[in-house]
Amino acid sequence: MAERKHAWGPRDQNVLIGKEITRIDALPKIVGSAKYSADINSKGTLFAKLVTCKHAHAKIKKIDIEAAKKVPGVKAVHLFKDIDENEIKWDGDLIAAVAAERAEQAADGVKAIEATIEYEVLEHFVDEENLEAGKKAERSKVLGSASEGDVEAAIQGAKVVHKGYYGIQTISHMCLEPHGSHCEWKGDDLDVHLSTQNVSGTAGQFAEPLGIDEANVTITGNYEGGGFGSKFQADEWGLAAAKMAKEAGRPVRLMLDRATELKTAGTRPSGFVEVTVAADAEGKVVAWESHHWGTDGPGGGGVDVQQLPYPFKFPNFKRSQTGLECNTGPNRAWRAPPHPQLCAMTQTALDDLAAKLGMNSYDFFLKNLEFTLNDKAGTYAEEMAIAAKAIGWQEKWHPRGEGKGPVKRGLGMALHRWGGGAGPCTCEVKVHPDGSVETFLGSQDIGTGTRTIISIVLAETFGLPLSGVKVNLGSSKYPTSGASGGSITVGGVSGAHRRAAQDALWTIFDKVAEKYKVEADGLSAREGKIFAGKKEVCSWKDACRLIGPMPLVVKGEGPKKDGLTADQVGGVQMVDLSVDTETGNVRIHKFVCVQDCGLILDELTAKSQVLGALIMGIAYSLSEERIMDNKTGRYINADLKNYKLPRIGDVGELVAIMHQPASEYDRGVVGLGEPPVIAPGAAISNAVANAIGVRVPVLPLTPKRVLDALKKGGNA
Amino acid sequence: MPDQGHPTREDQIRSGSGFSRRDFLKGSGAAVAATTLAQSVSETEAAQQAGTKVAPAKASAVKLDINGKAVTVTVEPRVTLLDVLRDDLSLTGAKEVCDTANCGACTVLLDGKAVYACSVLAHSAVGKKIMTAEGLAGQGVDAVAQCFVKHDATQCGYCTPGFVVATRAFVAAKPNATVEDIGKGLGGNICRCGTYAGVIAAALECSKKGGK
Amino acid sequence: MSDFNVLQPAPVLGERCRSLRCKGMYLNYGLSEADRVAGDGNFWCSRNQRAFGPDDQFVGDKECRDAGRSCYEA
Amino acid sequence: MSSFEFASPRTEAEAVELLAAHDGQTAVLAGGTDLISLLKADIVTPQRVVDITNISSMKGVTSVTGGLLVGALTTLDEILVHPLLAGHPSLAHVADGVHAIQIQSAGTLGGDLCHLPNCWYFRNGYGLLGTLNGESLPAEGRSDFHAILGNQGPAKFVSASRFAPALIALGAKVRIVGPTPDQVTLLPIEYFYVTPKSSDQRVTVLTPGQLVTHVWLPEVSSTLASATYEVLQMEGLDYPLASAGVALEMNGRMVTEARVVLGHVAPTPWVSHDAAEVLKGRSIDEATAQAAGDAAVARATPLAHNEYKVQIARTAVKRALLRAVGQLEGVS
Repeated sequence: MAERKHAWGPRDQNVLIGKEITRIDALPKIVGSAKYSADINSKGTLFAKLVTCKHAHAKIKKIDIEAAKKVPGVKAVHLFKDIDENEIKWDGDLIAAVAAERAEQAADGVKAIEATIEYEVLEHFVDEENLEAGKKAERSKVLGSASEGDVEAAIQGAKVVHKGYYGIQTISHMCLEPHGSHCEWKGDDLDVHLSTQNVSGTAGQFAEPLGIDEANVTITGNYEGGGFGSKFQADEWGLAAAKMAKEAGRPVRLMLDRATELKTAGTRPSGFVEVTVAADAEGKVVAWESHHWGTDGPGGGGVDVQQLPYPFKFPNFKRSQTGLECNTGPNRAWRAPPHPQLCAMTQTALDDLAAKLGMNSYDFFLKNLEFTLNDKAGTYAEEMAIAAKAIGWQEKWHPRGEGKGPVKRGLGMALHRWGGGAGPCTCEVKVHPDGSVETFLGSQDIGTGTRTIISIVLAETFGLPLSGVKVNLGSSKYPTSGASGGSITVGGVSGAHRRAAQDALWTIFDKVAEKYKVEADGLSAREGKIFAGKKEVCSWKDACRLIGPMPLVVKGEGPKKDGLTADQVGGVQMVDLSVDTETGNVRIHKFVCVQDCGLILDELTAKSQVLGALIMGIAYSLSEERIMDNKTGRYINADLKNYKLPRIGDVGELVAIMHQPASEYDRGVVGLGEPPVIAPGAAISNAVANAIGVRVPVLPLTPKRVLDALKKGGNA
Repeated sequence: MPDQGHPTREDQIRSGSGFSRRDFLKGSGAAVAATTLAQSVSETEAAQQAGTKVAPAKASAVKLDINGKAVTVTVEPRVTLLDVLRDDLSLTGAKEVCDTANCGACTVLLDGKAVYACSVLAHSAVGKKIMTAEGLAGQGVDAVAQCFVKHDATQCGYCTPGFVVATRAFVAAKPNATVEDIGKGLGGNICRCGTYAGVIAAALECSKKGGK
Repeated sequence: MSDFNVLQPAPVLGERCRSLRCKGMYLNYGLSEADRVAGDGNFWCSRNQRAFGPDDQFVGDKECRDAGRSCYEA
Repeated sequence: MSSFEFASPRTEAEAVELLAAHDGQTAVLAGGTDLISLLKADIVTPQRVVDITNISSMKGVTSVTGGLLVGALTTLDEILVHPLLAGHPSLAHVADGVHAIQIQSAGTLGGDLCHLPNCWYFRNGYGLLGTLNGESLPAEGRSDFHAILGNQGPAKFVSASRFAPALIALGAKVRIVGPTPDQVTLLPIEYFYVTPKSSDQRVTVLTPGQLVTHVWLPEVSSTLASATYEVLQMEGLDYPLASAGVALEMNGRMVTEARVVLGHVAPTPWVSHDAAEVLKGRSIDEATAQAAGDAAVARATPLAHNEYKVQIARTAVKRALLRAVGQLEGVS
């Protein structure tokens, strides 16, 4: 027998893989029948609301949670803080929770508690962009420095030296389904519907602090309304729901309110930088020097700058960082951490250097591709050419600030990289004797199409229609699979399922070979049938009957170094936009992303990932930011009126070009969720600089920042 | 306030000065006419007066027409239609996201018009036909829903039912809509994952077909 | 499969507290050091599920290797 | 949200009677797009909410001697397409700028006129003037979206109404009934708004128990040109950074009378006599529109974080004027 090796089939023979397949769970979401954790409403469910602090830094001197218990309908109360020990460290920090028969009764309970609280208000610091103020307030700490080569000498010998200031503000994850859970005790067992990216990893996080066995906890997460890196943990409010459910002897649903979601459930750290960057006469960068600051919240850290300048390694560099400890909510991983900030703090400065050199940005970036990491220079060059054609770079590009009238047009570009290797996954594939197929795994579909791509892999492997396979995920009782973060899910689950399905198929082939007296090696499964070469041997159902009375169960695991999956992706983005210099408004006309990501399982959902990332990029580039008020210390725009997200009319024409030459297909599957969200900040900022001739230093580029920069003037 | 080219309101009212008396706009005699009209309106009303029941500040029964079915819930006047749908009736297609009439995730149809259910009191919805995302699916799969599937206009899906209901109302009101029309009409819905490109494609197709 | 351009070797620190958690632990479990695919600097305490430990001090990779903390457990 | 009684009357008189109860501790509910949020935040805490949406006399647009009577319950989508309002394009410009069918179908003209300020300090519980320990928060904190004109007193918020600038420019009046059903007032809309000097004062002249029932619009001549221009950051649902409503009486290409009213720049809609003065006797072109815009903001006194709004207000005036005479091109 020939060696049986796990592999993807030849590209031209795929029936489903690489085609535009609509997602299999679209309809339940569309008609509202898909149940999210926030929708769980089992009989007797109590609804919980939170008491949160409206001071940025305080001690609770007095609180009476019993006050809530006198309110009609209130069944359980939870205190988050040990009032003798715990300080309030940011606006929105949790104090207590109240569960009641009805939501409005819980709100009454919250008010009853609030009326009893006495605070000792302490001094706060929230001015994250202001390094000097941070030092003065003794809220700064030196986080370290690194260097290589001789920066001073390189700068001295350079043709052009550019010094600039750049920054990117803190944003919140702003998951539309807030963090939270529905907790229900059944005897000693705790059932948790959790809005999570980590179905397999959260049972223990409930069990340990609750003092129960992990085996008694079931986490269910069938649908999740957004996570973006912020939903890996049980969270203190998850424990509160479980405890209140125990106290009341009733199920409790506790989802964060919108303001608390923004303030407490995750932010992306801010980054500000002073850069000196130098190039030789050819336009090659010879030296980079930078000092960074910003905040990740109360920890006093900041953006992880180890990969700066991004994604380059220039011959000489030096960088240092100071962290600011702020009375702001803690950070959490945000889609592609920390690449978006690094890209925005690097490729803006490089583009300014290009302008100073008098070079077309395209030529400048092309010239410096040799310094990019991970051997991707060749791919970047191909992608730049494709993107330039799609956006009309050479026809439309002009030196900075040229253009008549109040509305000025500009082009900008940036590039990015990401790992995206396969994450750990175990699945159990069952082929039933009637030919039906299902799989079980403790993974989750966070909106990326996990169910769909698993279906594609199984159906393609078994030669079945998508309707012939069933995917069971979203329970911690299923085989353990990794959390969905870092773009590792698609590689993890597709590799494990291909392995399991091929193993199952080979078992079935052996039985078919024996029964029908054909060579097992020559068999293939397609169109619901088994073929020997081009000759039909039997139907899929006939073949599965040979399994016997019990299902064939095959375990799939990964990742493995068998070529099914790989890592390292890159991409290039170019944007064409207008800046209204009389209002400061930026309007996107066209935004092109050329993206490589190995073998693409579903072209439709892959493109959706890219398009969605561009929109999320437009959000943090143009409008979305946390606004901290120094006076009150509060996150003053923690609502959807003032935390401005792009609407459907704000995004312009978006173009996702999946760069998938044979060399990419042959690499195997690589994750895609994060990478395309990295470059928009720099690309958009560069396009604005190209349009108006002035660098707007800090993202997002709101009308205020654009007009302030125009007023200040100067050359970028 | 010192005069900044803007007399204080009190002064204007007291003296009757200000530009309102300038008659460059037609209708210098309008004040009289409108006063007459004002009286006639209130006289008509006086004739119509009928006793209106005041619902007390505690739970009372309200009968609602939801997706073609009559439903009675017992709730306080302060309870929103969204909370009734989600918490009392487990009709969770409408989602609570902003809770302040900004994001559209709770969009339902009220007498055929798209509204934010978070900003409608359940007591106000009496006598109106309420249609939720679940209701759209009632008579076979809705054309708008099919277009959303086709164009992959959903990712995490949390904004999706609200977007679908809003799109249903939009295409009914705006056949042959342009991308610009969509930007204006559907600007009341927020998607965080970034499905706008799919929604635009879906809305364009549905609108071309007149929402059929 | 190094994902990072690690230019600044991390100083050798003590052993992590057993209650320290981060996202990477749920992404990289079971993988060898060389196979790690993603991680981050977002930490929490498994005992109270907060960014501050039972001693009300910050939870972090450096902070939670300090055996002197009252809540530290090897 | 605290508990309250609820009533849904059929007539104006009934509504006014219902509103008079509880010493006027009552609230008027129309489209709900602002009030319900205020109730949820306990910023407004009435003992009774009166839902006026079933009062048929307050709906629709009717022609009356000397002008038009627009019911306070007329929704934005009706304003956008109503044939009787075709001569008032400045109103359709406003309705068209509200990029959300949900607000267009639920939001009413009366609701817009009575919309409370969007000031984030007010909405976060620091009172209408936004104070903490007696200090003005907008003065010392984040004033990004606050007033640049009329902000020398304690009020720093901006008037939230989107229709008021256009209506004031058109010479519209508001019809107010109450506190008893026989008390009817017709008030020019510029007098409807007041700048509170203390936190217990209001943003309009409405007293407890009063109801805005209609807006009266004077008949327009064929030589009147009107327009509104709102500067919106987002293409979708968003409140303007600044706006301008203008009405111009034209003699050929010459402006004989002008009214220029700015929105979202001061605690009340801001009538700019300075801008109007610049326009009188001139024809509208880029230069005169720019000059009027300059004049409108010449006395601006921006706060720490909102100097940019001076430029935005200037642009709103300029573009409203150009739009009124059909010369607004090349900008969205």
